[in-house]
Amino acid sequence: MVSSLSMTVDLGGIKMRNPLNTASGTFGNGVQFEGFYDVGATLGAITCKGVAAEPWDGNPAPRLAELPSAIMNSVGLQNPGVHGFVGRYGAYLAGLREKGCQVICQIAGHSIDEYVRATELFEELAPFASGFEVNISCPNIAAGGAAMGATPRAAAQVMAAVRPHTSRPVVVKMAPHDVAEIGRALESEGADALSLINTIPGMAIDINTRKSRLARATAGVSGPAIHAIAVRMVWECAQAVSIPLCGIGGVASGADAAEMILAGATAVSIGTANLYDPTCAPRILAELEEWAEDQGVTDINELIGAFEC
Amino acid sequence: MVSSLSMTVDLGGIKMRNPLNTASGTFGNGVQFEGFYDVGATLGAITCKGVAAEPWDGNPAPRLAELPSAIMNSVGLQNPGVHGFVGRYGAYLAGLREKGCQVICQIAGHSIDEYVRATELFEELAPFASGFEVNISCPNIAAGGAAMGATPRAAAQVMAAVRPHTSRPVVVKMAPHDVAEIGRALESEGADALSLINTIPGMAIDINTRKSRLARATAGVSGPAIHAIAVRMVWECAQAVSIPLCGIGGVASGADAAEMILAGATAVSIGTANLYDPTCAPRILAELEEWAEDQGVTDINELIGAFEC
Amino acid sequence: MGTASVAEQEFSVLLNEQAAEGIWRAKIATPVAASIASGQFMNLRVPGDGSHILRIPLSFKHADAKANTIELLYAVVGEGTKRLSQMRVGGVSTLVGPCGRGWWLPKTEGRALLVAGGVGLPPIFAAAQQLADAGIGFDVVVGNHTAERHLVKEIDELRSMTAGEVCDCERRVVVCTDDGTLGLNGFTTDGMKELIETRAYAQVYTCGPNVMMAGVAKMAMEHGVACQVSLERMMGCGFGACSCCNVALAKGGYALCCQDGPVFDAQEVAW
Amino acid sequence: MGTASVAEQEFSVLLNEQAAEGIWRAKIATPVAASIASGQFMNLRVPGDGSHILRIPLSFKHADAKANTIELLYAVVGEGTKRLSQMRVGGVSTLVGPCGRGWWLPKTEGRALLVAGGVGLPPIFAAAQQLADAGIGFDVVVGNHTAERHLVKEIDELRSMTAGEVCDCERRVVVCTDDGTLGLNGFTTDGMKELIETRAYAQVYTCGPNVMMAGVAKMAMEHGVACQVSLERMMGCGFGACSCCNVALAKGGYALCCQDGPVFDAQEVAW
Repeated sequence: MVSSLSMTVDLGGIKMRNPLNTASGTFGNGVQFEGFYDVGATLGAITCKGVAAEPWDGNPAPRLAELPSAIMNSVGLQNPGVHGFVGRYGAYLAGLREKGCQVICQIAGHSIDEYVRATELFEELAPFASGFEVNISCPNIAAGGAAMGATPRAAAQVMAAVRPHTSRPVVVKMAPHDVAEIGRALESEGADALSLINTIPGMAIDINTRKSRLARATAGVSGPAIHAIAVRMVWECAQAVSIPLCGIGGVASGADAAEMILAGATAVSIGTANLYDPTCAPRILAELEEWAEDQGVTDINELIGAFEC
Repeated sequence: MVSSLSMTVDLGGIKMRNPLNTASGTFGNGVQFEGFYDVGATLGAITCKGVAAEPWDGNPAPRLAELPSAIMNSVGLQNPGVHGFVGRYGAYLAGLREKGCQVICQIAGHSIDEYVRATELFEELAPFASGFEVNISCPNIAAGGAAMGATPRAAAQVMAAVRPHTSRPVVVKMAPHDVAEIGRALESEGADALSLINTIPGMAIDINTRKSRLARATAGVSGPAIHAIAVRMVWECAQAVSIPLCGIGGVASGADAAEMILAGATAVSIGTANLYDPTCAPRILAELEEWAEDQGVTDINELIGAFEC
Repeated sequence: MGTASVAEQEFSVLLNEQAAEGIWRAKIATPVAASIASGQFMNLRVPGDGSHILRIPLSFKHADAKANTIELLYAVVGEGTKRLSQMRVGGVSTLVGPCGRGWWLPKTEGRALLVAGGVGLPPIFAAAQQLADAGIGFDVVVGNHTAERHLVKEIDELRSMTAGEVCDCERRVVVCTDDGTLGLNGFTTDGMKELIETRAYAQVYTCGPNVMMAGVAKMAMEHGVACQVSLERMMGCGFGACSCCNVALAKGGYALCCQDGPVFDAQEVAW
Repeated sequence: MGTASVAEQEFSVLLNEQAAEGIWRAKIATPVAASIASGQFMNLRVPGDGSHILRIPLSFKHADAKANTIELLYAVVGEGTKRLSQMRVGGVSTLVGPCGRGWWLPKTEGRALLVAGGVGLPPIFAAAQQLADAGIGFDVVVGNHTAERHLVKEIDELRSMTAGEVCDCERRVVVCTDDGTLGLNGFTTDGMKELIETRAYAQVYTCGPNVMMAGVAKMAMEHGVACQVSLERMMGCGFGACSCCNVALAKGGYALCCQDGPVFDAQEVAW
């Protein structure tokens, strides 16, 4: 019966064969999952790891701690820079496009100038990119990152600066706070879509050493533990903006993805679950299709924002 | 060796024999735990369920859902009003004071006038109250609640209005956002201490009915899942204010409590763990004392904010 | 405060086996057996999965105060009861109890009518024992979707239960199934109807799905018979600490299922 | 991408028993046995506790490609390895593998020196097998805090391991303990010192606590001997997706333990 169901969605101009996307930083750049399933034939889109104009080393070790039903990371956008990224992964990612899987390249920066520079380089070097995700919410870098998305004004400035430099769809990755207000500001500056939420800053202290269990004082919490919080923020944001949303946060099952869609998400990214359950995406997609059919719709779009309050 | 260790702390004028407190709404009014341990002889303080000037029915059922390493509730401050509260629990709570356990009465309201009215009634009818906790962060009531604590200005208005009506210590229960900014505003209006965090708003959707799994669209997430987030907010708030803090959020062990203290909490409240592990408080206290001794201090106060960044 | 005596007790599994389709029968050893009353419940911690933090509230079929054992019947419906069904004989954990307010004996002279739907049987079985011990006659209606769900052992025990009972007239135990695969083809209210219209009762006791209890309570009131209902709610604590298990009252406002119930006078409840 | 071949495979437990103080010996049946190379690792999902979402990365002692079995040795240190130690024979779950880059054979002619500390023994054992199969002679230093931690069975196997080896000179297996309760009273570096000063080696292989490997690498370099180290990191995925298991490099920047390692040339690592 799947044949009678349309799963295609439009994430601000990025036409996806189904709503499944991947959260940046939890999926490598796709190739790491080819041994688990055919990425290009399965997903609606992948969002690559954040890349800056120049290479970044990322943060010192340790970068990871386990928490109840969650993990906490402080990778800090380790990346080879746009040139290095395109050189290593460009051919593979172009192949994903040919298979019908959209490729969203994530743009990182420490300053507005760096965001703009990275955008310019991607425009020049990444013809395979279906669109871009501007990460203004990484909690793990000193300058830029979350600071750039902390207020509606700061977020709008980044979006306004990046917008003129690409005609491809621009998604903005939002921090887990004030999503209605910041979402409206980003929409008004021309964002084509919003993705939320990024990890929630947390702290884990080694009570014997009195120091952080990670190299940095704070790090980003992700996983099933934050799913309900993420669904609520997607719902709040959906009430505030008219551009499509990509729901992210602790999605580990078709039911989790369905909650995001009902709350107002057009697309849904699988994040932390990719790490501990790397074959989950095909299963989640099948569960999502089964749910949509049980709901008696012929088009998944009928279920976006269909939560009954 | 416990004899050589001083565990007494001062939460803004509330002198506690040890840092352990209870999170409002997770401990009834103490008497429900007398079958588990001697409350008055064990805890530093208890914080009673939120009470308004007049009785509140609270929210319809269902009020509870289980989440990964967490629960979500939308009780909505069901309470018998100050008169009913004092009549039912006054004698018991006065007995706790005699045993050396401080009693913090929580003040709820839908408006500034209601907060003031409840404060006046408590002043008049509750001589057993060691101090008050003003709840400006309940996510589960339509008017008042979180709305009253959503911005520094709104929070400050409530504090400014309540302050003249009592000379007893006033603690303010904060919502899980902008804790530095709002904390500073509350301190400037005369708050004696701050308690954080209240539950984090979340959503759980029944994907078959498309409706919330609870009677309200959103509800408050609590439990181990939010502990690391709470520790981070306590640390952020501690950097911003000079008044003492009571750390709340997913504390289920002595190590969890120790993290709160290292992050800057003077007192620590046990919340959701009281519900599923009702005998946990004496164990947590013993673990906390053991940790303090392992750290080689003679006074628990030496460890408050001792996190090394 | 009736709840002030709720304590945490150890329990160990003596028996844990399937009793019917989706229904398990267990026997545990625990000190709470000495103090728990008919219609009260326990809140069990099932070890294993730290991601599920809540305990599992369970009513019981029979408590043996001398042997310190309690017989349980439970439906494997969610993750928690599934884990409980996997506990091995000898497995130990803790429970909180005795919780709540149980059944009370009829306030007037006369016979009792017990109506159990699905896994509402355990507390009804406890009520039957309580009545038998008090020498009060009773009839029983037991309903299920289909024959495979019926607890044949318990139904036989209900038929033969005699302890102390003064048999004023022959006991009737009516079994019904929604699909007619066993006994009367119909709902428990159908079985109840012919009994309440042909025999005089001083009290109705019922436990089962909410919609069924609403129908039973309505019929009891129409016949002017007092009715006690044992309600089920998801619970955060089981002893009145969190106010999560609210029950809407006819007079307005809410009671707490774990503290004011689980047994209520049907007239108090807003159906 | 070497990691592109990492797959998820089923495994079933054939053996799972204590081997020494805090150390367990297990044997699992899994298809990955046919493709995993010496020094690579697997990331095991241990079922039971949903609150612990990460898998458990484990190196291995021996893989039998024909029988599709893998022998493991692991220390019960945290909650995950404790749950693993409780898996019963016949228990099934999944693993991700083969992960990372394993040992390579010496690039120059000559003998190898293997230095294992504590639970660093499994990958060292796999290296010994690899060398023996290649006909390369080797000596071994095995160190532990105390005698109770020593894996007597494996040490005997290291002494007798001969498969294909051309015995150019008698193999020496030096056992040491920090407390002197068995063999040489000292650290593995003490045992290594007398060997490396009396015999010529083309390659040192080491696995153990980070501080020990740093000492072994330093001593190897001082003697101009190439050194491979098998590093351990907490891992989010095990196949290069999350970049959480970073290893600081001597040239600056980071490599990923799960993808670029776990085996590194000691000179590449910033000690």
